[in-house]
Amino acid sequence: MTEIPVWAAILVGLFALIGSLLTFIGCMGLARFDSFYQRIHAPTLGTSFGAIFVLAASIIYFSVSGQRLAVHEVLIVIFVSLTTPVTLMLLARAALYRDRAEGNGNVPAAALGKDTVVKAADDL
Amino acid sequence: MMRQILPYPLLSLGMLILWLLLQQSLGLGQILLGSVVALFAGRALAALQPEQPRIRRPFKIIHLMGLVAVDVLWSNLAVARIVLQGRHRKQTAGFLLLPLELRDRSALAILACIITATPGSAWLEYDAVRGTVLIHVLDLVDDQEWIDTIKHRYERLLLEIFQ
Amino acid sequence: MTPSFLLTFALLLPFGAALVAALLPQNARNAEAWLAGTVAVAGLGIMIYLFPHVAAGGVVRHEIQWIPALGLNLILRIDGFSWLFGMLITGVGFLVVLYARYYMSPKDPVPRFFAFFLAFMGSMLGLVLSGNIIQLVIFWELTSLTSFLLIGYWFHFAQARDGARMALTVTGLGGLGLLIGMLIIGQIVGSYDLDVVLASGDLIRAHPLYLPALLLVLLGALTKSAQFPFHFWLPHAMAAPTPVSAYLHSATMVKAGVFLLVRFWPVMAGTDAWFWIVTSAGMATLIFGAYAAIFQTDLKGLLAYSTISHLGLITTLLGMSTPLATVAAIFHIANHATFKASLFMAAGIIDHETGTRDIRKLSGLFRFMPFTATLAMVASAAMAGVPLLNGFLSKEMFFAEVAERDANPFVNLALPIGATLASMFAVVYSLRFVHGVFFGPKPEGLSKLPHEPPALMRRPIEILVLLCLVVGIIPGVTIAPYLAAAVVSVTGPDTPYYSLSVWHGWNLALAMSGIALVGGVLLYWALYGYLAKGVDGPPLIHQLKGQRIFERIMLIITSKWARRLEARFGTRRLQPQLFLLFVLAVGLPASLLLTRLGGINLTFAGFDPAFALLWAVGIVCAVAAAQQAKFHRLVALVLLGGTGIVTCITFVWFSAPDLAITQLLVEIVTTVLILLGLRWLPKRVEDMRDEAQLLKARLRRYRDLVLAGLAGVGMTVIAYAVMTRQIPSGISKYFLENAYQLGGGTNVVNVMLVDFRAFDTLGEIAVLGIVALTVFSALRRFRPARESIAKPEQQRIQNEFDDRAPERSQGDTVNEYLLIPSVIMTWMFPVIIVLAVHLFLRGHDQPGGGFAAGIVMSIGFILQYMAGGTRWVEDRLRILPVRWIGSGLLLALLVGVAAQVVGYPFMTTAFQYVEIPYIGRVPLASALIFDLGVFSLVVGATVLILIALAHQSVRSPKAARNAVPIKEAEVSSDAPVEIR
Amino acid sequence: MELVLAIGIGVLTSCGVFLMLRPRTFQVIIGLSLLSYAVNLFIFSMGRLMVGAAPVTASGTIDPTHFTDPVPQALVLTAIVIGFAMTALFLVVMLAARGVTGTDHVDGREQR
Amino acid sequence: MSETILFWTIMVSQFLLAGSMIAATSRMIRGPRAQDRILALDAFYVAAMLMLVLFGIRVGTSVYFEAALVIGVLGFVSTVALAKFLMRGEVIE
Amino acid sequence: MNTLLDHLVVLPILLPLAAGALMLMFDDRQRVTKAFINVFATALHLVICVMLVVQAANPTDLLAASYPIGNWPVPFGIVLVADRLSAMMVLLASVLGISALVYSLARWHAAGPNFHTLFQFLLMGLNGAFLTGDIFNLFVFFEVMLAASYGLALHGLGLARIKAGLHYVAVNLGASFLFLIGAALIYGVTGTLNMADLASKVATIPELDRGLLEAGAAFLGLAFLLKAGMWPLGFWLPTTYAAASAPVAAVFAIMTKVGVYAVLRLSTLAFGIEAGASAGLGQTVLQIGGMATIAFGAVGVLASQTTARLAGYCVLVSSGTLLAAIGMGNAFVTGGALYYLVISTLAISAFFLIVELLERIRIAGADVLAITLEAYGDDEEDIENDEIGLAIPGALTMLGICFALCVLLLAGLPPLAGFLGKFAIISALFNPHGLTEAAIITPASWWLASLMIFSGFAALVALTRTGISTFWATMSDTPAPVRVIEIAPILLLLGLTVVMTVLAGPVMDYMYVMAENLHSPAIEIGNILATPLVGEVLP
Ligand code: NA
Ligand code: NA
Repeated sequence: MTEIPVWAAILVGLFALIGSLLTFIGCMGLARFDSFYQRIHAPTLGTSFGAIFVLAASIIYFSVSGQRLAVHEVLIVIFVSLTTPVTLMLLARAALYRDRAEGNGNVPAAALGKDTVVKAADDL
Repeated sequence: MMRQILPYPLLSLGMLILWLLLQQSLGLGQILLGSVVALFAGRALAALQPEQPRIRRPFKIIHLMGLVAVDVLWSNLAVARIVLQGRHRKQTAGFLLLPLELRDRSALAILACIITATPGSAWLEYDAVRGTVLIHVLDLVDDQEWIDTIKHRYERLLLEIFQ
Repeated sequence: MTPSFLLTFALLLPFGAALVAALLPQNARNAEAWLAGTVAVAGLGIMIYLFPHVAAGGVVRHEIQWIPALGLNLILRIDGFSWLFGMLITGVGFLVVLYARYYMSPKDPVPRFFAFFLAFMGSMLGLVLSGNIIQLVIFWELTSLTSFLLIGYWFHFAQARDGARMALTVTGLGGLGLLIGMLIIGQIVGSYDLDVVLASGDLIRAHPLYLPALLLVLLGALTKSAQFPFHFWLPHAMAAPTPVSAYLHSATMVKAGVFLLVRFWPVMAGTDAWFWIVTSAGMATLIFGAYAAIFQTDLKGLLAYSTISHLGLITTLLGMSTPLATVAAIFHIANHATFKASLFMAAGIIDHETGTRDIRKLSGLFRFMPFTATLAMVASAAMAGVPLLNGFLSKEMFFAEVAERDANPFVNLALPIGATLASMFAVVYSLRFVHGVFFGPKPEGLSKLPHEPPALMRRPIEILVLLCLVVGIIPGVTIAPYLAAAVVSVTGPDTPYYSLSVWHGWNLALAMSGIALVGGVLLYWALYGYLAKGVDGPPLIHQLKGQRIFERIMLIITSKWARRLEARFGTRRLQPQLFLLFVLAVGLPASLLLTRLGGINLTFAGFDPAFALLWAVGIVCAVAAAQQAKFHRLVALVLLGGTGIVTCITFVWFSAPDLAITQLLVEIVTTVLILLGLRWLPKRVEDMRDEAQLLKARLRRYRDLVLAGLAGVGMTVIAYAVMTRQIPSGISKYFLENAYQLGGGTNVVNVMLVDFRAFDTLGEIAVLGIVALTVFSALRRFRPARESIAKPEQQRIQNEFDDRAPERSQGDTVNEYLLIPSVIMTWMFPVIIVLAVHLFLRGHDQPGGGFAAGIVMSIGFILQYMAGGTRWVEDRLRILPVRWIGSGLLLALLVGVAAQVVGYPFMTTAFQYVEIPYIGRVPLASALIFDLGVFSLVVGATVLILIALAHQSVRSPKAARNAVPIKEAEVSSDAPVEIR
Repeated sequence: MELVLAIGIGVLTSCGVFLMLRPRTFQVIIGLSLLSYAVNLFIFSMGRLMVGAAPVTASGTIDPTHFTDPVPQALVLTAIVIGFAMTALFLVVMLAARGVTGTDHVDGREQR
Repeated sequence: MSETILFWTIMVSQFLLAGSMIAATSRMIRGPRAQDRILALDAFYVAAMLMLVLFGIRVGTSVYFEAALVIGVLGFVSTVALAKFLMRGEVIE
Repeated sequence: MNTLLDHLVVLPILLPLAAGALMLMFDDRQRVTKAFINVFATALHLVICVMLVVQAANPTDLLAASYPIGNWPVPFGIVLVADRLSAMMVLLASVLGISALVYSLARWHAAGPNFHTLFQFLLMGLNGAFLTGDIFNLFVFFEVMLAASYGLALHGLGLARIKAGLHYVAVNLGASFLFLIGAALIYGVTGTLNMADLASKVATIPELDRGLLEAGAAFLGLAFLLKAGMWPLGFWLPTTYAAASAPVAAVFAIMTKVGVYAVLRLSTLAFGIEAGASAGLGQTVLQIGGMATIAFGAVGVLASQTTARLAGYCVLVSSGTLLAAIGMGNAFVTGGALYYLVISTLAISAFFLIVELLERIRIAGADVLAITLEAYGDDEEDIENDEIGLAIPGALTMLGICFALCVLLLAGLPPLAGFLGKFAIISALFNPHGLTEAAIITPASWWLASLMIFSGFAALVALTRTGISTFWATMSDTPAPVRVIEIAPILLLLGLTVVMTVLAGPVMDYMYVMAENLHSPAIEIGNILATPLVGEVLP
């Protein structure tokens, strides 16, 4: 490990801690929330500022230790914020379909009528 | 001719930037190589014939990004608080049906990303016929506030950018 | 014309002629007979020519190099005894050929007959002329095989098939025993050379392995000579055409057994074991055969049992171990051959002329065929031991030998009585043969009117009967010198005096002869009534059907037991097989390690709680996946992903970035892959088993758990032990030190993959390509389970929903579902391409490389398939995965071959730093081209595998509709993209 | 660290072996995957564990003791690829068997 | 000094991320529905990615960056496939 | 290295790879082109292998011609070694290859896509496994061979093949894991992957690590023994081989020999007399396992209801005999075993080809498609009707003769080479120091000799049963639809056994020198480790 100035170390450590903590809280939410639609919000902590802080820590560390700007971490931020929504959207819509199909009353009905009842894919 | 070589100039530029970031270098060689790769990547995308987004005001994008960044940061803190409150908290989560004027698929995609990437709100289902979207909100105290935020802060900007 | 050349010629001639005979046309009866007859006569001539060389104990020997390293050279060796056999084989052979010319019907395929016959003759000659005991076994088995073919000649009769098989089984088994016996003798003596063996009698008899060797040799001899209790195959061999019987069961095949006994008499006889086994087997056979012969209703059956009995006589004589008994045995071998051959031929003529061999149907034939009858009567008399015929002489010698006083009182009494009794029986069956067939009233119900056969067909019998007479009357002039030569070669120069004269004065032997003759006549008279009733088979031992017992035993052992053993010690189920594999995989290493593992020092240096926590997660995921895999496939798959990520982090933790990247990418592709497959796995069926079965299943599960636990403990111990031991000074330093200098890259792992050990990589990509092709082939005619043919439930419901709603059309749901995500997924396509190029180009110096890039690229394609569906993508992109595979392999290969072209070994790489304007120093390594090949192959193979699976969804409705396999053409017309 | 990894390898092996002995083809394929993780980690561990010593050298002469052993890594890479190929193959054979036999039992028929 | 700061903060951070993974795993196992498990896997991926980034800082090298990047760019593919399987019963139509 | 001869060692791997890859560039509908390429490549391959054997037999040369792939020094790079044994195995593979290929052209090559490519890759895998001198590279080539064999075993599909294929794949995947574990463990203890280097290190390994090294060898051994079909690891074999299409099964005849080869190679090289405390490792396992395999194989031969399965069990008998013989650890026995190996492989291969024709006789007149339909359930076989070659007259006689020869060879009856092989082994068992030296016959030798005789007898009984019911009990008037290109390969294989019978002397000498070299490997180890490189590494 290359020696870096203390200010930088503090900054890196702090950012890393905040980022990890946010991610941790997000995952806590994932574990603690009662319904799927609530849980779906939890991981976004990690994918948004959880990731941003950790990656910022990385940028600072490598920029300071390598004496040149290391910003490729930005890519991760960009792509994570671009791709995570895709997963969540697809997943949420699938959950919606399944809940409707099974007649779980807690979800708004589809625009037109109700889907027929089907067995869940959990049984696969 | 130009369209054939460079079907998506903005995208290709983005790919060049991506390349340079990946190489962590601004050397001329890398720029040349990156341009070749970016051109190729653009052609590859062109083969898939996606809908062409028409971006009228690209610089508004930066505005939008700043807006989103701030919102996301606050949302992070809000959701973190909710998580930490645990079960003592009153259940406030709920669904929200949102009518949209936006029709451009790319614009809708960006809006979906913004809403979903923001902790506390999630894009669930888009009804293309009616132009409505179902959103789930973790802390749904006031429906209208959410509708306003989304419509005024994001949709308006996106409409400006794309249409 | 040296004797050794003639010997070789005599042996090769029949085999060569057999080949020629096989190639002659179907109806060439005369040509075949001429050929075979000429061969036999030539052989006979050679034998006669050679007599002076063997007359006074001389031996002619010719050695041909074959396998000197094994002590197995071809040695042709003839002495007086084998000369005698040579004469019998060729002489009787000639007569049988002559006979067969008339016997065989024009409808019979004669080429096969004469080819087998000649081959048999050659084998028999080879047997008696063998000067190497292994060679002897070779010809021994050849006689079994060729006789099998001869006995089964009329294979459309079930009897012929069964008889042939039984003969082969019994004699073949004996032959295998003989082989081991000979090997033991060879081991004792230190050579397989017969002359060496014959000179080592004392060594052999004194050796601890004498008894096993003896037993095995006797097994061979007794089975071949149809001695009790192996006698049963012989009567059933009578299903053969009569010439075959006449040849095999008089002069040759069955005589091979006694030939062997005589051949090894000098080295193995004389011990108690020999005496008891051989004599008792012989005596039992003698009496039993004679007794059984009386009650046969089939002429050939009678002769067969008579043959068994006479062989028993010879065996008994040999068992007695005295030189004089051996003389008698040799003499009887020759005598029996003459009269028995003639009798078989006579029986054949009777069969030929009347259409039956059944004594009960035959009678009074004398008036139709007086010549033949007379000949048969003389031969029968010889068989019965009537004076002035050759049979009498050797039988007298036999009686004289058994009458010798022995120390053992039982032997003293049993031998003479047994011999006389058997002789009496012989008189009875001979009488029955003569009286029953030739005398009495005219036969009734015959299919044709009997008459004398063609003169030439009778000629062989005439010659043989003449021999019986002249030998019987003037033995001293006719047989004596030849017998003497034979005897000397067996019993040695010190053979005691023996007399061949007809009259030896009044002695015990003569008395026994007298008793036998008179008693025989009386007994026949007494039995006449019973015999007239025509009951087939001997009374008292009627139930003892050797054949049936044999078939039964064979069925039980070779079929019932075999199947039971196969089921007991084998399995066709997968689980036990894997269980055994893992048992051994745990047990064998454990047996080597348990006591010798050495110290295990527990160390907690560098312990990291985060890492431990990480592995807690990994372990929980793995266990949960294992637990869920049965009923919750999707859950298991998700949990598997968790374990995969932990593995990936572990790689990073311990300095393996390349592994982490590859693991991660493969993980993604595998998930998609299994999901693609999951669509074709219908829901699990309910468990229909009852309590007991469930309990059994549970016990099996516990058993498997224990084994799995042990396997885990074993792996833990071994891995831990190695990880905490000193690093051996191995090859790794070289790679680290030279990767840059010699391989032109700083990423040592990548340099290893594309350079130091590129050969492994070449094989590895070949595997991937092969598997892709296999998957494609297997899926081209894929037949989904019935329940999965229809679209998945979700799609049906969603389509139904779309159909019901007035303003929607089918597919709207999925389109809406993917509307937004597919935009982003499509836009990721160029990003992924850039990432792939990035990983590819940096591979040599930094983590990445062709493989990782290839997988990234294929994930890019798959993502598009997921976003837009098969048709959407294939309307836009033209992917030819098989070509990608082919070009990848060819590219990788070309890099290797290029080195060869410039004189270096395959896969020698070259690299150079090139100064490119504006860009700088760039390393150009041929290994990069190799890596490009890897990239191309990986893209092709991965895409082919995944797309071939994905295509099943497009195909299946059609498959369900037509229920025909999808042919190539359909696949390509189906899909604009050509998946090959 | 070694102990943690060794136990991890052991547990993965146990799960893999247990699943491979199960009657359902899907269990077997998950077992194959778990076992393949275990084996890959095992091969990897044969080079001993070093943190922060990736075998990516500088371009000059180097001290080999500062880098972890690259050989097992090369072997694992090959093993991963082959493992992936074999998973794909087994999957397809499993599907084909499911199709023609009508059951997902490894023996092609339900055991009684 | 800075080394100590970094050592402890990174260590704690990694510990937190491992804790995140545990939380995600618990959801993966508890479910109750397939969508919950897939969601948890997605969160698991993100925590793993951040873990790799922190590891890069910890050992002071960016050779592990690409591994994190691969998760960032491609990690969503397997969860997308899972989600689509849930919705449509097959991954590629 | 400027002539083709210098690269002879690597050509048996390159040629099939090149041919296989080249064929991928053609459409699957261009089957004739592919067949042409395949035949040409396989024939060329045969020539190369003959040259390799000649080169290896040349006593003035080094014992082993080693070839440093990539011009990297041994033991760091991968080295190929062509000594007498590997050259012989490669030749054997190519003989089997050409005959199976010609046979397949009559109909089987059209039963599914990519037959020709997979066929070449199988050859590549086999040759690589025989030629490589590196443990991990051996694994890779095992996998190449197996991957191709999976594809070929499934070739033609149908219920029986798919069911058997599932087991075959699953069991062999298990074995592959063991192979990896073993190879890795050996590397972890010795730090090398090169077999010769390993052999030179075994004796000096620290005592503390010896258990681990031997455990590694045990893992490897299990993987090999499973391929060889040793009881109780070989239950998959008869089923798989019986289900496979005839030409495929005919080539598979040598796959078990790869396992035997690997066992022989590693046990003599690394655990021979020079292995110090580890000398003779695993011999007891080989002896007991081999004998159990013979016994089980013989029982299976008797119990088999179909001829194809019977043939599969013959493979087990052959494997068991070889393993037990190798387990004796005696050069004389090994020499005999090597002769037996060649003969039994040729015979079994020919037999697999005959089996299908026998089936055709049984239901002569009925179309072969109907047969396969019946045997493999409701599956349609899309074998196209483009049969090549002429149906021959007298086919039944020809088949009968071929079958009889096979019976002799498989039962080990005189006068053919099957007998000589067994005789050579048993004679060596009885006379471990040579025929003229007195010795005590060990119980193991007794057992093995008896089992060999017993198995021969079992084969005789079972095969006569089959032969009689096929050729004698069924009388069909319609001539069997057998083609020249189906009979010719059988005649080639059997003809070779006849040649080996007649020339048994020199052939046996070749084997004994081979066995001698195997059992005293010091020179060969030295030669491999001193493999010369070409100049300096390319600039
Ligand atoms: Na959100
Ligand atoms: Na509608």
